[in-house]
Amino acid sequence: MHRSTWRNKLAIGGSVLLLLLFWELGAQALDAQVILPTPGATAVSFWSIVNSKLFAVNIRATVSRALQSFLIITASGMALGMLAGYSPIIHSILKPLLVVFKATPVMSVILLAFIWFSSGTVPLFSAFLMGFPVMFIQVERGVRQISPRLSEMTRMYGFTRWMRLTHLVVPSLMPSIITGAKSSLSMVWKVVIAAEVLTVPRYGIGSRMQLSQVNLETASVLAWTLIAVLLTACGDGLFEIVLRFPSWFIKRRHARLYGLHIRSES
Amino acid sequence: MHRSTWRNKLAIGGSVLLLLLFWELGAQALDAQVILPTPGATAVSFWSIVNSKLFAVNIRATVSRALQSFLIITASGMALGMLAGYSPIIHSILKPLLVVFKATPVMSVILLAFIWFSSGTVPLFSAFLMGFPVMFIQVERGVRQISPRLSEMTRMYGFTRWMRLTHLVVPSLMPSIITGAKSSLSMVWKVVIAAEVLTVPRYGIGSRMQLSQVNLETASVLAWTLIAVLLTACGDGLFEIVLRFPSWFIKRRHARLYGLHIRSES
Amino acid sequence: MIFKEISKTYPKDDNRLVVLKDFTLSINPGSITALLGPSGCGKTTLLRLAGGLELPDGGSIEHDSSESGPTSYLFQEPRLLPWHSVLANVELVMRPLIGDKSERLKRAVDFLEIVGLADFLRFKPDELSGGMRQRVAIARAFAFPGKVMLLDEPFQGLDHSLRLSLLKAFTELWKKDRRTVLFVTHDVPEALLIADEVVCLSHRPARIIENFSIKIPQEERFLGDETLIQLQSRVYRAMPAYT
Amino acid sequence: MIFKEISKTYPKDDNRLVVLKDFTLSINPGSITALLGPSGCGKTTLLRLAGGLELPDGGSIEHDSSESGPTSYLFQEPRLLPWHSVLANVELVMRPLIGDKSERLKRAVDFLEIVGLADFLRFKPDELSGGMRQRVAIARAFAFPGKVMLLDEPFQGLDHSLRLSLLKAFTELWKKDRRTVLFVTHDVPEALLIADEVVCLSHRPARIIENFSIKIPQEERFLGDETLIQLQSRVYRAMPAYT
Amino acid sequence: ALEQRKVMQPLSIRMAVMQGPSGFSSIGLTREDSFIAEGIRVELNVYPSPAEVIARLANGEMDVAALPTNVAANLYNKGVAVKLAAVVGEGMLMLVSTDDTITELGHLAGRKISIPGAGSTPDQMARIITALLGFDPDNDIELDYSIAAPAQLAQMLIAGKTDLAVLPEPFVTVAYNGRPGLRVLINIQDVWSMFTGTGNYPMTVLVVSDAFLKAQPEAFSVLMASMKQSVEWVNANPIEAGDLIEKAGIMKATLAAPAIPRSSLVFRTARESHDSLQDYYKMLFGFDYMSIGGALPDASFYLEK
Ligand SMILES: Nc1ncnc2c1ncn2[C@@H]1O[C@H](COP(=O)(O)OP(=O)(O)OP(=O)(O)O)[C@@H](O)[C@H]1O
Ligand SMILES: Nc1ncnc2c1ncn2[C@@H]1O[C@H](COP(=O)(O)OP(=O)(O)OP(=O)(O)O)[C@@H](O)[C@H]1O
Ligand SMILES: [Mg+2]
Ligand SMILES: [Mg+2]
Repeated sequence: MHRSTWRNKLAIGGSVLLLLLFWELGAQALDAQVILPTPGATAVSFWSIVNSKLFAVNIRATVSRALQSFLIITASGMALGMLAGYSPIIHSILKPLLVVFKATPVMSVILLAFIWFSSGTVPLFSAFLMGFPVMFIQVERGVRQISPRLSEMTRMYGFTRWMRLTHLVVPSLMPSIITGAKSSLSMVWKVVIAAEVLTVPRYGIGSRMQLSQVNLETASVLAWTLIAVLLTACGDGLFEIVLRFPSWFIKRRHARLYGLHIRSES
Repeated sequence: MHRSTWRNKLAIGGSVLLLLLFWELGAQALDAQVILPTPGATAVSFWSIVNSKLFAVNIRATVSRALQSFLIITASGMALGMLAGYSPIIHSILKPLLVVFKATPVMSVILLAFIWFSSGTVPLFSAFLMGFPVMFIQVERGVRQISPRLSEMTRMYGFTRWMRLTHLVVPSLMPSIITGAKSSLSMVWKVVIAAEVLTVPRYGIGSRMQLSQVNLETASVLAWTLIAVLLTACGDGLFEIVLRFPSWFIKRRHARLYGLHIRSES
Repeated sequence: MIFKEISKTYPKDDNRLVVLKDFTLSINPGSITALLGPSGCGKTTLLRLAGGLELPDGGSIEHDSSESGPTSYLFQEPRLLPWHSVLANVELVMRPLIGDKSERLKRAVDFLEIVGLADFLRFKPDELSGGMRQRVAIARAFAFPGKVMLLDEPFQGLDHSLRLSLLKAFTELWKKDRRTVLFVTHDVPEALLIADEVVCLSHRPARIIENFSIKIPQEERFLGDETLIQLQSRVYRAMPAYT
Repeated sequence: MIFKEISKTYPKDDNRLVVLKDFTLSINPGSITALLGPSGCGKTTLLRLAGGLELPDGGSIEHDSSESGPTSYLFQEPRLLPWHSVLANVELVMRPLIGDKSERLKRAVDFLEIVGLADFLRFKPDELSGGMRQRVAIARAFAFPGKVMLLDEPFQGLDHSLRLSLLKAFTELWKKDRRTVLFVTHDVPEALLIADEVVCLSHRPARIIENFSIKIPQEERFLGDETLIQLQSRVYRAMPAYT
Repeated sequence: ALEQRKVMQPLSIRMAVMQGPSGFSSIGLTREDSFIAEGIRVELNVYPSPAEVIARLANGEMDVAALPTNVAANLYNKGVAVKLAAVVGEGMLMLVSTDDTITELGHLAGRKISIPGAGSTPDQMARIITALLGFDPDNDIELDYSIAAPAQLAQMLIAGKTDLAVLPEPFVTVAYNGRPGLRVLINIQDVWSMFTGTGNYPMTVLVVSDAFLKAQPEAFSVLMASMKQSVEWVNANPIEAGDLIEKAGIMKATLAAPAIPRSSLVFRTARESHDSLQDYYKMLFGFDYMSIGGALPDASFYLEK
């Protein structure tokens, strides 16, 4: 599990370099700055964007949209997924809803979305439409896979509903939830930006992309793409750190709960 | 596990009716056919679409795109996910690629996609961009969760690579693969249709939607949406049937392999 | 606890597996009963039925009034929560019944000391040896204040001296409240040392072959005892041979 | 097989757990060695080291030329593939070594008959009782033509007569090829019935307390034998008490 | 009392335009801090697509909007209470090519022509014109809609990845600046005039919701007057207009300003352009009646002023 040894870091670096190399070669082969600018031109554009005064505002707008939809997806997916995993009836009730969710392109509801939400919330809405099924399916499967032996044990020992939830269900679901969260996070970024491109709210990475595009500034489009990629990478990193937090938290709690008692005992 | 009892069927039916009711009420409250036509108007439109002579061609185009990207996603996600799950180095090499995949909006690469692929393949391409990370993350997690005890056992008993794959890895991954496939299938439909809306290939559900949309025929847009929903439901059903197939197949094979021998033995 | 004409069949595709058929056994409330029987005869199934984890296909199980309430069940496998420490695993099951946390902790630590795991309170189940996991499960079942105890091969995988000392600890604990205990074992001396009643079961479908009552109080028994040696050979003779 | 000054420590956060320290033991090729020892002393760790599943922190393990090749390992838990039938579980492990399918199947069925599971060939592990699962694992380990056999509490969870008959079957099988066998058990009579050498281990970190050689050929031993009874009491006395 | 209210809270006319050249005409309204008269202000909203404009118009969130001519009729036919007030933009579509080998019309047969946006005015005009020129638009030539944004299409032309396209101004100018080899094969307006015998066709119209018309008739008159001035001002001052266009988020000044003279910005009231509108609608009705909502709009659609 030594994932961050120097060999792995080298591999990551090498792979990034390789990507850049491909880009450079591709740009040179295409030889059309309007379509695919070189990494160098993009870097220049990147730098001027980062230094522009509305940079932070745009980033904040997109990040807050992505974060909000991610939280909504995670919370609703977990809650409904657990319910559906446990109760076949709820599963049946939610099934048609899920099919509708799976298949309804934002396009079809975009007129409604425009009316019901402001253009800043349409990205949120479409991210939800896209990400919810992933989280839901994940959690529902997770619930079905909870060890029947352990759940028999908790039943036998008369665990309350709350204890079952906190000591059996949630720990068992953790891997599923994490995978679901990772997958839906991977989507949310892209969908939010795509919807911003579509609806062009006042601030947002997608809005900037759309405007750069209209103005034929391909280097700027790519620079914003790069920014999105970096944001995603940061998001992933942060996510990993947050994931490490609970175990640290549990350890602390454990120490508080049991640590002292034991010492005073013996 | 009696998921198809009459109570569940009732629940499904009730939930569908409820959805329709909400739709009807919403349409009446809005009172604007351009924005949200009533279910009745949509049904009329649905009927005329189904009876039009190019209906089958459009459906076939979208279904074949969805199916192709689904297959590509499943195959590549499984292969790369397994590799990354086993080898930290490959994980590290693929990591930057995955981040790029996660964050690059189709918007940024659509010109390139158009140059490299024909307009009919852009939907395929965007579905891949969207669905691959989901499958990949899923399978990679699945590999990490393979029981270390069982894998120790296979090592001890000198299983060949191929045996390990077929008798330990694939069966262990089955739930992950199924969840991944379900999630990515849920996405593929939507992304393919969305990309069709964007690029308007000659045939396709999304192309029809786009044309209906520009002509302000919202009833027709919703009718096509309904068709997409029904297709998705059919797809899900088919998927469930396909899932049942392997166990049936294994049973047959088992009977062939062991059944006769045993009888001739005893 | 009275098993009345219990029958249980596992449906396995075409060929049905009859595990119990008209099985009748009455167990005195407040006594220890040992179930002996060949592997796969239906002992675990009997315990599961007694614990309400499974419903009989026919017949009924009657409980004495002293036996109503929670049940301590020692499963054939340890069934520990892998994400909790040894201490938390034992403490957790007492939560619904004992409100005071410090009392629960004290009780958990006491029982873990009895099974010799005082140094391993913070370990996770995966960091223990097989026998140690079994001991955690024992501590959990013993610490849980159930009215009935159902123990499925409680001392499997433990060494001789540990087994003896746990048997001793168990009888001492039992004397305090004299709960109804039904336990499965493959070790005849073990059964003879603590059971009031030893029930020998046949091959599947399980029938009672013979029923030995032992009147000597548990604390006076020791394996060299003449009566026990005689009983032991009777039990061995009664036990169904491997076919 | 020779264990030479083996040491093994499990790092557990701050407090390190020394399981083996300068452990030395030499095992005659082609003999049966029984390991007896208290729960958690490091017996499974020893087997895992012998099987190459774990590497020692210090020291080395030397194998005789007759011992090079595949190893049959009976894990402390059954470790069956849950998606395969009993028959497939046993047949599968022989694939790398026995090319002919019908031979593999015949061998698998034979060994499953020995452990009394001829009627359960098509069952999945989850549909078996605990003892039956253990028997499938036994059949798998015995059917696998390994040069060395490492058995971790092979007969746990089985009833008395089944145990005796499996011990008999085992000695008969063993006499055919006389592989090196190292097995862990908590049952002293069992050790005495089949082992050429009985090794008593201390509490963790495991040291050898005493080493008993038994010269009587396996087929002539029975538990009433005077020598064995004497040996038995010596072993019991040598075994570390529960503290 | 009325005077007081005007001072305290100016009347805000909510107006929607789309990104791109259809928004050029209205930009003059934003000159003086968006005040077009004492106490009357225009709140100009720029949306990326007609869909959003339509949604807001149908929902009553907008009072006035600049829309493609066919969309206006379509909306009216779908029961949205709007009236066509004026034509603010005429045709400015070109069939352009980077392929020097195309020297006569016959060479177009079997070629792929890129169209920005299926069902858009460029699409309709391309179909009408190619049909007028004697092609079957479904079989003789291939119309490709993969690139919906005219800007992207200009990029593709500049990069030489596509060689035939129907483009509106200002993107023709943009593409020409990026690739001087670009030639205008067909000026679609000319072909239209040639075949129909009328002048240029109306491409962008101003629609007003009935509700607003009823509630604020005076304010609307002011708006119409200001609009007329706005178009004149934009045509006269492309550089200043370009800056305002960039500020409003419609397009970059460097792209918009040079193209303004060629963008056919006009202001003609509904009455003035009644005939050309009817000709245009008749033509569309004949080719694709769904694009105007399935029927020719009746007389009450045109605002009589
Ligand atoms: N993965 C691990 N992490 C930490 N400690 C471990 C781990 N595996 C084993 N141990 C410790 O090593 C010691 C010896 O374990 P081992 O499994 O060898 O015991 P054993 O002799 O086989 O006991 P038993 O008879 O109970 O199976 C135990 O104290 C155990 O806690
Ligand atoms: N879920 C199941 N599906 C099918 N058969 C089952 C199932 N559970 C148990 N059985 C069968 O029931 C029989 C009795 O099982 P049980 O677990 O009661 O045996 P046992 O007496 O506890 O044996 P052991 O001593 O080996 O644990 C076995 O033959 C087993 O195959
Ligand atoms: Mg059992
Ligand atoms: Mg062990």
